[in-house]
Amino acid sequence: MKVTAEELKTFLKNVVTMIEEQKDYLCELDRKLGDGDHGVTMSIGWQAVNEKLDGDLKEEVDCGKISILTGRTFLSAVGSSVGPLYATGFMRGAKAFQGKSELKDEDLKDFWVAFIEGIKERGKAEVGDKTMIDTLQPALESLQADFEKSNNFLSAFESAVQAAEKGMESTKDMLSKRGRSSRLGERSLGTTDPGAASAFMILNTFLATIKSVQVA
Amino acid sequence: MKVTAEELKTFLKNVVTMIEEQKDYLCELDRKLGDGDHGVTMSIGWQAVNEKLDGDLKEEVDCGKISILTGRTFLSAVGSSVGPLYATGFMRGAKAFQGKSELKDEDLKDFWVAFIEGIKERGKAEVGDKTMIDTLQPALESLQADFEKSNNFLSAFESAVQAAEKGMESTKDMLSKRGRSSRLGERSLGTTDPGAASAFMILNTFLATIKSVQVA
Amino acid sequence: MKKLINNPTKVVEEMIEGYVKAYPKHVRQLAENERALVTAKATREGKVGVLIGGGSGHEPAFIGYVGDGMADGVAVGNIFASPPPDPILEATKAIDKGEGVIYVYGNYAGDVMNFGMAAELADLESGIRVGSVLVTDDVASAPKAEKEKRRGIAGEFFVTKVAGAAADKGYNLDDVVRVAQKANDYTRTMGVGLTPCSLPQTGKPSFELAENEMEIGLGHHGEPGIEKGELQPADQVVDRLVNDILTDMPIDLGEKVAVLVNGLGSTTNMELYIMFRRVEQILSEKGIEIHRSYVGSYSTSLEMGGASVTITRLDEELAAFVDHPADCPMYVQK
Amino acid sequence: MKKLINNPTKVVEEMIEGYVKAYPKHVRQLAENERALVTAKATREGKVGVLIGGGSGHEPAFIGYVGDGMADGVAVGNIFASPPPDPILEATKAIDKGEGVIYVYGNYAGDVMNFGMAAELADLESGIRVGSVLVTDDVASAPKAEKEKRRGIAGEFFVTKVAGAAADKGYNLDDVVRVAQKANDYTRTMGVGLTPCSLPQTGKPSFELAENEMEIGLGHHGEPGIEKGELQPADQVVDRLVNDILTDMPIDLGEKVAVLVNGLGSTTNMELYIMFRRVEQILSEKGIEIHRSYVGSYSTSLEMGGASVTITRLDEELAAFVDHPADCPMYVQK
Ligand SMILES: Nc1ncnc2c1ncn2[C@@H]1O[C@H](COP(=O)(O)OP(=O)(O)O)[C@@H](O)[C@H]1O
Ligand SMILES: Nc1ncnc2c1ncn2[C@@H]1O[C@H](COP(=O)(O)OP(=O)(O)O)[C@@H](O)[C@H]1O
Ligand SMILES: [Mg+2]
Ligand SMILES: [Mg+2]
Ligand SMILES: [Mg+2]
Ligand SMILES: [Mg+2]
Repeated sequence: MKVTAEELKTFLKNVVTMIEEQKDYLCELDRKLGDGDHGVTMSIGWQAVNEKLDGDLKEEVDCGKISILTGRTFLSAVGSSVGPLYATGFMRGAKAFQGKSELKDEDLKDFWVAFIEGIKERGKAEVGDKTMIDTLQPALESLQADFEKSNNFLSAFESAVQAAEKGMESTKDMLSKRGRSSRLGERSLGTTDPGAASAFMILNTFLATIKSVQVA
Repeated sequence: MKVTAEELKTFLKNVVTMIEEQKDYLCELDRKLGDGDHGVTMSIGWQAVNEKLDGDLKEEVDCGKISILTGRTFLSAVGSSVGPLYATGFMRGAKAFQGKSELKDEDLKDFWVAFIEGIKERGKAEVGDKTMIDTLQPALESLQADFEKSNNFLSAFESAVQAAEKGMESTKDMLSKRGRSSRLGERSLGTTDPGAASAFMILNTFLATIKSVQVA
Repeated sequence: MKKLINNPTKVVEEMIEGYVKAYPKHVRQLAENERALVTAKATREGKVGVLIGGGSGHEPAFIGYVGDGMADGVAVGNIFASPPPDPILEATKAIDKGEGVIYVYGNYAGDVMNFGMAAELADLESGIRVGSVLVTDDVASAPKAEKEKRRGIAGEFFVTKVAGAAADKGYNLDDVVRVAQKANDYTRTMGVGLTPCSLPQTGKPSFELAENEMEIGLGHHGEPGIEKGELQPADQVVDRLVNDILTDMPIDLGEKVAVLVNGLGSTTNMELYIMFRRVEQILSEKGIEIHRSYVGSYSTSLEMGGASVTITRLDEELAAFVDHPADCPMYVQK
Repeated sequence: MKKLINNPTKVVEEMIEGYVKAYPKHVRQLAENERALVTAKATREGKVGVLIGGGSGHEPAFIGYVGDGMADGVAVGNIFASPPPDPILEATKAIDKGEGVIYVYGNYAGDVMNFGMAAELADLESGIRVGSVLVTDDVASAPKAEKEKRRGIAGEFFVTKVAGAAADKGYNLDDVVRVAQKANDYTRTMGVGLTPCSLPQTGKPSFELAENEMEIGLGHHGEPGIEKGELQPADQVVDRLVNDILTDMPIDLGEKVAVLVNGLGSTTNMELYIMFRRVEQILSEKGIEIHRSYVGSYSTSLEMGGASVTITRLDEELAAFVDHPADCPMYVQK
């Protein structure tokens, strides 16, 4: 498959829209587990990205630059926990896109692998800590394994998103160990981790975007 | 009629009980017109008087001293607007009781005249200002006129209390001009002035006390 | 409403106890009357004494303003109720150094009577000369034609500051009274209420406002204001408050002022700074110079939500007093 | 919940604007980054820079603590969200005088990552030496065995004060870090929540508690605590909080401490003094000497209702730092 710079920007725009829709839900999850701002933070960050998409990035065709600026913009706008995490994701992923205005299967796979590895390195959380890593690590493993066999990004990413969803859902039954809710104990049970949810939503939005692009 | 020092103290005790019962109602009125504390203030003041009645005043038979100490105790406990007002009432009234352990019609009349004149002097409010003066001034006038004719305190005080009640009720239709609610304008209409209410209650409690004493 | 208290009838006593224990180097309670507090260091010989006071529930006012450069003593009333004459009188005696004492307090029926009685007694019993300045900064509490009927609210901070600074600089009683009176005459406040407070003894909200309502001119004790309306953005609220102030007390281009944006209790510093931002915009547009700003909860109404804007015109004399340092438990200025 | 604001997404910008206009002699905004504020006077040559920061909504923390004897700069995040590396980095560059900069901030995942990235960049890009002290005073936020995981809450005031005083006294970076770290190690806080706050953007209460409930150990951003229970009288609440502190950090008879009774937003000074009264009773019963007390809203959670008690053990070195004067817009000490 091929993803153009324009389509990459469509993906980012779709995340912007999706986050506005999910903002309240993400805050709701964070109110139960943390300080209640995850939806707000994501919204502030993605709105800033949106401005860049309509501004500095309007004519940009280098996918690497698009990804780097997305990360930097997001980070500058929000800080917070997810600022460094998602920003590191986009900035590390950017290396796979550097100088490219069209992305092939391999590039896309490399992007997401670097994206997730970057977040892991930045946050140092582990599976089971009840963070976005519970979404991202299974996705990473599935993506790598599938792609190795199939060399087909779309199908590999499709199963990665399924693995991500399962990972996200597994956070419901976990005790918090990282971040603001680590002392919650039993009371953290039953609620999905907000970062695990937003991470799934981002992956899922990417999938939906490339699928619709594929069809069109 | 005769009122003994013991009966004077019964009156004061009855006020203590009555105020506890009316506390919430008096606060309610004051919330609508002022700062909402009139019942609380009256309660604090009369509880302090109650302690004196059970303490320093236990054996006291000089009605003048009882009245003075009631006024001073009330004032020391509450300050506020009603502290100086009621305290001045009791302290001025005390002159009519000085050295007496039994009070005759004339003494009782003189007491209430001095009580009310004292409050008027202290507060400098006028009829129509929507204060306790709207209760007290009609009571004063009725008491003086009736007593002049009948020389009978009980009957004269009975009509005075009726006049007081009418006066109290008239405050409902008045605009506030004094104290905390003077800028309320139209919004002060419809609510009885809390001080007008408590003043009526005190007069009425005195009437009830001397009546029950009379019967016994 | 939930409160971290013990016995609702003992809140003032326990507050004072905690306060005195927290700042033993600053304040002490008089043996003669537990509701009278004075500075821990004795008032300087030759200095006019400055006495403040009023009902409790306005903290930092009034107990928080005893200290160098501010008041020498304070009489503490029950919640929202003037103190009786006794503590006022005892504090007066304790701080008088033969130069007389100035009383600075808000113009409420109760305070007028109680401080008035105390002043009389101070003169009669101890021959202490007392001057009084009644604070009347609340524009909303009476029309301009009846200015002397107005209540005192947050602006009392500036009147106290001026009296305290003048006394500290060695002014005599007449002059301290003169400058404090001038400070009062040059001070206007307009407030807005959003959410009620409740007295510990009743637990009942002092007033009711719908979730989208505000009340302009609401009193410092929850006394109803002059106008209920829909809650507006901060800038519009400030425009209204400042406009009312400037209509009542015109200020010329080039004049200097002090500004206090005061929180009533539960309104956050964030909101107060957002409000101050607008006050500054308006004044600088009009060419009025803000000489010094105060933003914070300087005079509260328990946990009431809302805020007020106070503007004091400053001539050279008043400006110097506003800049005078102070060292009180709840307010320090270098 | 009703708030006096304009645009909910602009509250932090407008707050900063108001703040800088209110105290132009104290603070200035950096041209390089509007979320970076530094002292208006340049940091003294040869002095270690002190940088603080974190999410907004805790005012006076953190912006209020920039000034003489405290911090030289502050990086301001969104509400309850760590600032990104940029403002931290810009403030670092602005306050570094070649002696290095100490970062004092609360131990939250976000702050750790953002301040960590900024420290790396400061070193890489400008060769500035950065030392960091992460505040971990909240006893409720992790068991003693995992002390290093604890959050920073009100106790950050003392750690900042010690760092600021040490830097002001000319200590070098290693020593400033050493004493600030000691201050953190000697500091414990326990809090109680009564009523929620709400983010301007959502307007939703951060948590729910019944009219008769309180929550022990509730976090500074409304993070759920360790125990919900029926609201108790202030003395019992304080007994619990102080007991948890002293169990975690035993203090010997004769030791000196500093105490902070901190209001979370809408809790009144009256309540805080009632609480302080009890803290003082407990400590004096145990023969622990309160060297200095702080009572007030030093670190808030917007308009949250509740309070915390912080105790810092003081050796001679720390006691001198606590006594060191300070002059910040929202905190002055003589
Ligand atoms: N160290 C970490 N590694 C990975 N994810 C983390 C880490 N710390 C926090 N998170 C994620 O961040 C989310 C919270 O984000 P957000 O609410 O925006 O930030 P904050 O916690 O600063 O308020 C959590 O739900 C969790 O998934
Ligand atoms: N100058 C005055 N003369 C007579 N009565 C007054 C005067 N001022 C106030 N009052 C009375 O005091 C009442 C209020 O008392 P209270 O609520 O106890 O005191 P405060 O107004 O100080 O809160 C009013 O309802 C009014 O009747
Ligand atoms: Mg969060
Ligand atoms: Mg009243
Ligand atoms: Mg009152
Ligand atoms: Mg946050």
